[in-house]
Amino acid sequence: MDKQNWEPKIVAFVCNWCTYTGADLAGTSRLKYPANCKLIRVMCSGSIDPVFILKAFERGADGVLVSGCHPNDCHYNAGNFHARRRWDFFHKLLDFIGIEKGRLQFSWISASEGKKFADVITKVTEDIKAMGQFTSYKKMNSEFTVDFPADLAELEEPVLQESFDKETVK
Amino acid sequence: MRYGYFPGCSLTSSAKEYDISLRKVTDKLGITFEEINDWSCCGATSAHVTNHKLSAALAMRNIMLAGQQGLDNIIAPCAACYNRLIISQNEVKNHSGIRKETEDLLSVKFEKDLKIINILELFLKSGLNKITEKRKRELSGVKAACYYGCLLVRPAAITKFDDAEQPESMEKIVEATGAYAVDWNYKTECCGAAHSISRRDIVIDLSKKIIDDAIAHGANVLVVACPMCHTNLDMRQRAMKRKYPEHKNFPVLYLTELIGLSLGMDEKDLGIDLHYSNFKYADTLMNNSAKG
Amino acid sequence: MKIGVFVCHCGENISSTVDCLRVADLCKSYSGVEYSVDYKYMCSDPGQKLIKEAIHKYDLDAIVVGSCSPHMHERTFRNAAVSAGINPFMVEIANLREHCSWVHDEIEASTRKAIELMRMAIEKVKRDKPLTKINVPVTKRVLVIGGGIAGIQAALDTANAGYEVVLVEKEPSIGGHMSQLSETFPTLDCSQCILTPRMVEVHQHPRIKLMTYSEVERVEGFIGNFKVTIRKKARHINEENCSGCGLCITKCPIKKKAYNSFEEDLAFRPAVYVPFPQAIPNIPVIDETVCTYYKTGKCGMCLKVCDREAIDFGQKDTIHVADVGAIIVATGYKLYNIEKKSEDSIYKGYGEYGYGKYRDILDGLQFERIASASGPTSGEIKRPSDGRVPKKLAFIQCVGSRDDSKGISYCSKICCMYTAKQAMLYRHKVHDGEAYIFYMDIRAGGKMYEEFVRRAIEEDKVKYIRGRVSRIYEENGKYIVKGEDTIAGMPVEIDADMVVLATAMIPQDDAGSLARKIGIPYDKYGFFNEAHPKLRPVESTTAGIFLAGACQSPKDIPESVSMASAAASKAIILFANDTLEREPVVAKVNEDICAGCFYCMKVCPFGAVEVKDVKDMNGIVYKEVAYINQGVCQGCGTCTATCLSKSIELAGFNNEEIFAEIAAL
Amino acid sequence: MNELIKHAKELLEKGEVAAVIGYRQVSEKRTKPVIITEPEETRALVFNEYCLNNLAVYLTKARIKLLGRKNNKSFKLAITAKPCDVHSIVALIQENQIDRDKIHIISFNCHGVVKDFGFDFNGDNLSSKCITCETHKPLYYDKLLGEVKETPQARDSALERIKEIERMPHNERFEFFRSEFDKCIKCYACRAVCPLCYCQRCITDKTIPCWIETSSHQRGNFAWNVIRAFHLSGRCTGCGECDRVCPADIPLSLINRKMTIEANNLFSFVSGRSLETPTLVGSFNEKDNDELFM
Amino acid sequence: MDEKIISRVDLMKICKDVIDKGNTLLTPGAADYYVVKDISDIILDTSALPSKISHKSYVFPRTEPVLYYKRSKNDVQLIDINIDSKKIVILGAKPCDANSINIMKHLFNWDHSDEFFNKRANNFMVIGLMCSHFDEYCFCTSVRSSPVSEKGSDLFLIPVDINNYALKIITEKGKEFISPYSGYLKPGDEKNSKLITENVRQPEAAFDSSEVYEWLGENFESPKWEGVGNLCLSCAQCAFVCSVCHCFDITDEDYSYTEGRRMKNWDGCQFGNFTLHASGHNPRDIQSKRYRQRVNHKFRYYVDRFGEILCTGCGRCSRGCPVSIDIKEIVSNCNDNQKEFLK
Repeated sequence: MDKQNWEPKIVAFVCNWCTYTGADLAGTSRLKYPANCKLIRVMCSGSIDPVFILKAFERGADGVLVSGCHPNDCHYNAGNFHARRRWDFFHKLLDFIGIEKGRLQFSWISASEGKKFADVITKVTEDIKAMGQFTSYKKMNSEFTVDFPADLAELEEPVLQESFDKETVK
Repeated sequence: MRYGYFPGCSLTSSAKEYDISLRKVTDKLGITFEEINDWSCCGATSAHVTNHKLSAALAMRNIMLAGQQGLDNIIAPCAACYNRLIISQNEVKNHSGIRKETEDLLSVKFEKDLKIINILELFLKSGLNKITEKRKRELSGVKAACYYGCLLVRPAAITKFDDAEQPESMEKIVEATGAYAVDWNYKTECCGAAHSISRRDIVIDLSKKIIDDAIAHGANVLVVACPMCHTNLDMRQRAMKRKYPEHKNFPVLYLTELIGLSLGMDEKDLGIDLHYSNFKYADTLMNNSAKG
Repeated sequence: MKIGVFVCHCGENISSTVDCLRVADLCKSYSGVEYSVDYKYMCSDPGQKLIKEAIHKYDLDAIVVGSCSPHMHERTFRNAAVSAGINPFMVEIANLREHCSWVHDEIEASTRKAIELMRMAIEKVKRDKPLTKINVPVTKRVLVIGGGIAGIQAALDTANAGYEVVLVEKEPSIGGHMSQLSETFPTLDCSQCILTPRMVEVHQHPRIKLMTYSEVERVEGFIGNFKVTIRKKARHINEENCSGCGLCITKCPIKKKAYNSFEEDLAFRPAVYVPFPQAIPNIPVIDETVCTYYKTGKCGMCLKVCDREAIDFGQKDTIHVADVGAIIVATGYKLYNIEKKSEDSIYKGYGEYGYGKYRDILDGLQFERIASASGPTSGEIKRPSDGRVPKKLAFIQCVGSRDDSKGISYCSKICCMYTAKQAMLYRHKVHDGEAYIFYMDIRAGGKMYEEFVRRAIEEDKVKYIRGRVSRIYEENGKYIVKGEDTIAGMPVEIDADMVVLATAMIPQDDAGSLARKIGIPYDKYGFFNEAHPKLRPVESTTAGIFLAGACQSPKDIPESVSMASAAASKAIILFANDTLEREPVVAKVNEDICAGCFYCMKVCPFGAVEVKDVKDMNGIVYKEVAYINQGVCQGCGTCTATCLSKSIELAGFNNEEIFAEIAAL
Repeated sequence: MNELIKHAKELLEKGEVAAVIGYRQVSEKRTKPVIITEPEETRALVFNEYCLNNLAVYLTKARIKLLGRKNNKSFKLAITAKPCDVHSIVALIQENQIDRDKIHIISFNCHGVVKDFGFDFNGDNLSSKCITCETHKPLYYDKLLGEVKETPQARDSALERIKEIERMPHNERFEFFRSEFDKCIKCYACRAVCPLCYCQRCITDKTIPCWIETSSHQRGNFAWNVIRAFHLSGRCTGCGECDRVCPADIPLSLINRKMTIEANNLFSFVSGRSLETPTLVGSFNEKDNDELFM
Repeated sequence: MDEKIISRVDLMKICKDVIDKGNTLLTPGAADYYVVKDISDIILDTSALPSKISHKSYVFPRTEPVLYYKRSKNDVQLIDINIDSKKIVILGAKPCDANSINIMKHLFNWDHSDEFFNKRANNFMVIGLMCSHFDEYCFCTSVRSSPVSEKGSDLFLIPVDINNYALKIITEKGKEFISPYSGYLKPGDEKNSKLITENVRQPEAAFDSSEVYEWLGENFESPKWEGVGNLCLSCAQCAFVCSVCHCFDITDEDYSYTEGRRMKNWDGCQFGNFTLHASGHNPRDIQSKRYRQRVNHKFRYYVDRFGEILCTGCGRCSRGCPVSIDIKEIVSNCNDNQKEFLK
């Protein structure tokens, strides 16, 4: 897909109790934010494994957001503290091996921070848009991939064929 | 660990004996320090009530110099200097605005975090058992009232040293010299401080109360660690006597002088003869000890 | 697997920006989707009927509903699925309203996102496994730790609801601090008069097993199934034989070797004693540390005078085990002893107030004893030092409390009231006496509280001085209280005959070690933490353990009592069913591959991870693995992410499901 | 090394240990691990600058643990360990893999080892972990042998390399590591020699769902090396064995070293240095760095 | 056999031509066989040790897709793989390495002919180079080979002086390859090169492979395996650097939620889960059994089946082993009960 039509693909791993509920509040408050980010709900930010992030990149995500309850507000008391340590490390590691900080972002969003949720999603989306496609990772992904004949794709996704192109960078 | 030494103005003039005895005593105890090159006034009592910026800059200049000299600690024997240095350092550390202002003023960047220590901390951390080991003179008859004054351990939130209301560190040092520290009530009361010249009447009353309480609790000497306190308590005794004829001369010693005496040093060497009230300290105290 | 997809319009809430028809149509093309439909109101009765019918008609195994947030209607759709015969955990919700239609304007973009959200849910539901709720049996017995007013109330409420109670008190008698008080604010009724009947009720209650002079040693298990080990300390008195006649006490020759802790050390007690005359149970204790028999092997006066052969010098501590389903912790408080100073403790002490040095400087509880009719002075206000009636009395509030520089930042809450009460009692008893109160603020929130304080000021002429006291010292038999009157802006000095310090309420010394034993968190002071400061104030974060009274934070009597009743009702709610139903979202260890590093144990906030031995065919333990107690696990999944070998899975959110969601992005 | 042989022999003769895990010389500048169960065999034991292997890895192997169980009784295992290998042992004790009471640590005053077999022992050929080593005397041991000798001075080129990489822009860094990881043939020698890779089944072998692709294409190699580095973050004791054995010469210890530095910066923690300090993973501090989070 | 003389300069010209025609030219380096981009990089050193990793991956890649799939609602679409037919010329192959494709070929053409392998093998053009150096781990002479063995080479080079090589044309394929370049060739003298090869220092045979074969047959349960089993750490470095180890694993990888590929990856018999059954049973559950399998496979089973030893004696596995297990030491000591350390 050409650069101008490119829309970033962002995934957010969020905890059930704070950020997911905060996102619900953003909805009930009818706050608007870009539609690029999809949420994956887990019970606690402590249960998000760094491999999830790599998997998301492997599946073509341009950016990832991890979000949970504020420190001391964890539904399970301490899950987010353990998460924080884990991400401190992982983020340093990714930075060292050349993945920019903006690709993987973190936030604490409480159930009452609907506005903050909308702001964070907007910011993350803009950051990723500014950084552009995650070409370096997608290059790795596209090693050993092929294009399937178009006829089958058409048969499969009748409605999506135009706007839902696969993004493979060769 | 390299100690830096900030004598401050008093120790070069009115409280020369404090400086003399400190150097003698630390030398004997094997504590070494370097005087900060080109040190200047800390701002003392006047700067921070007239110009805040100036007070921070004056204190920080000395801290900065010490840092540049490669020192890790600064000993400030004068309680007021100690107080100014540690408060300014704390202000600069916690207020980026003041920090920037002061840095601009001195055209430097504050990087090194030096620890400011007072005289009590110095002996408590690095000299207590040395004093006991090297003790030469019997001081068991000395009943000392340890007087801290207002500044030595305050404000507690910044100094983070001892209990501001009921300090006990000086007592520990005094006991290490073999003297007895009495339990008394006026150890943190004010002596009148900077009113020394302008409101002599206040000073005399306040200081008199302190001495009286010490006497009432059986003390035969007052031990201080602040040039200003010493001035008020020692120099003003003559005026006290004019106002309260029953007043009797009462000995007031710097902590370092007491330590020096316990280490067997001569009164003259310690500069005790520079005190206003003529008092044969060593004789009196030794006599007492012999009796007691 | 046959999946049914249901896309809700939510009136126009979703359909205004999401092309629901297109979403439903497209979902039909995904493998596994048997049936896909959109409908105006999926959560309505006809909507639910549509789902149920589709499940029957197409023989669906799982459903995906595209609708509002799962926090809204997940339960609704799960129930619908259950009534149509599908496991409730085979239902996934795609949040098309809060996370999509309401927050995006553009129809194309939100439709596209809606399709992706649906796809993620479909991929997840394919990996979902049917889960069944976990049933945990419940032992309908409660353990109450602490026999103060909170513990007494909790025990009585639970017992009166028909459940058995084990009440453990470490002192020889129940009653706690309330039994020491003289009168209570704001009514000034006698504390013991209202407390004693309740103590007797506890003693006589058929369902309450009272264990005084006992301490909890260990707690194992989990909600509904705790196993508690209790150490019953040796009284050296045979409880069955003892009639409580008190002859041993009166004959004991050791009169002045031990301070009477009930009288706050203002009096002595014999080596054999009951703490106070109304003690429950009225059975004495022999104090080994002072009794001559234990020192020399002689005396034995009590043995001689007791005609019921109740004295048993050889008695040893006994260990008792109780199975309980819930625990109510009501260990109360103690007063901050400001005399002691310790460098590393958060309690730094107030040496400048001379407490412990001068006998006439008292803390609040000591004054209660002096004012109490049953106290050492029989209720007359006298100086402990010389027995003179003090003509000038200074009270100092906030000693220890609300003082950051000395460690405690919180307000002890009751001091304003009890100081006013004590000053009032003093004025009632010593008519020509003057009472001064140094205060910071007067916090008299409560029914009739402010009126009470006004009464002290206006009717009883108690003089309130706003300011802190810097030092108290003795001068000619008087106590000079140096302070500041911040309203007048002047230093003040009061030459009082007696000083009463309202020292802070702090947790019991062993609060921390008890918390660790029973597995509940506590704050930096040692007060036990509630599960939620607003919505779950009487529950601890550990399921099945409840809190009552001042062990959670400083409290007065009515608050302690209401909290105790609330804790009791929590236990009663728990006991309303024979088994406990728990969400099956719990973690499970794959024992074959667990390497036994026990990082999971370290991160588990609930202590749900246990060590399990794996044995070979010969019964020899060849490795240790983690085992997660399903009754304790709350399903956060922190262990799953911490586990390096990925040997733990969280049911309902297992890694396969999450990976499928990521893949469907 | 007579003392070592004498001590090991004594242990075996007295039946205090069931086996001694040690080194034997195979050629002038090469040693290899040996597991000795008979007292006479102890004569092969050596300790010198060529004892590169971190023998702590053997303590995690089930079959070695089994040596310690004879006739239903359990015996200690003796291990000769360099001071740095003791760090690994400490980490393993903390992670519940071995019991301090079940091992007898024979350690040495160490002045460094060579970077690989066949090199002369001098500053140029010093193993990079020895350049910054601060524990020439072991922190924990049951028997201490060997004389104290000076460690040759050498430049810390690994740190310079890290600094150099940190100066690169992100895309260059990514390309650098991608091409380094691309060399990986997934022989898992790094995993095999690592004492802390004791999992019975590695995350990469977990296939449902597939965590890390086992194919050694760019993506699979990248994921494997990143996740391995992450799993060792805060746990790696810096023995450098993975780096030494990698047949593709991937600079693995560079990443491990970097993460060790970060662990120290962020949490003032170095793995394997104390039995009392709680492990980094599995503990937290409410005051941990919070800057990362919006 | 035909022998010519070719100067180094002319040989380089041929190399340049190979590269210019878009074919791959491989030559051994210290770590690996690498693709030559610039002919000035070519060294052709007879005294170099075998590279750390063999050239195996060019004929049998460490990972390769065997098919692509796409799932639709009720169907799966497949796409087959086309192996590209680029010629691969391997210049200066060690005599031990040169023979590896010939040895592996048996396995890949036994019951099923593996077109991936065969296509690549057919595209291979091996130009061997005499070897003049060995170390403690080399043992080609013990496995029916030698530093001057021409087995497996299509062309074979023997340096006769500083600037010239004797070029032996071994196979038809070699002849075909060299014929366009006949202008560069001068007639050679077989006697001359023979003198050189006869004087090359060769490692002494460390064991007799037929004795080893016998011993392995009789000592399946020998306690000696336990010793080495205790030492071996279960990595697969030995198998992965080996030029003839050929085990592989098949795994499916999705790269989108509908599309994916079936990959063929190297696998190693020393991995614990190599033989792990779905049932949970593992026939080679302990390391000693796995190591026994490795030695038996190389020196007995393969001989039984194909008459060849599955080993070229290059010594890579021993040189790289993290715990310095030396297969030569083990095999040569197996028959000797006096040797106490089979470790």
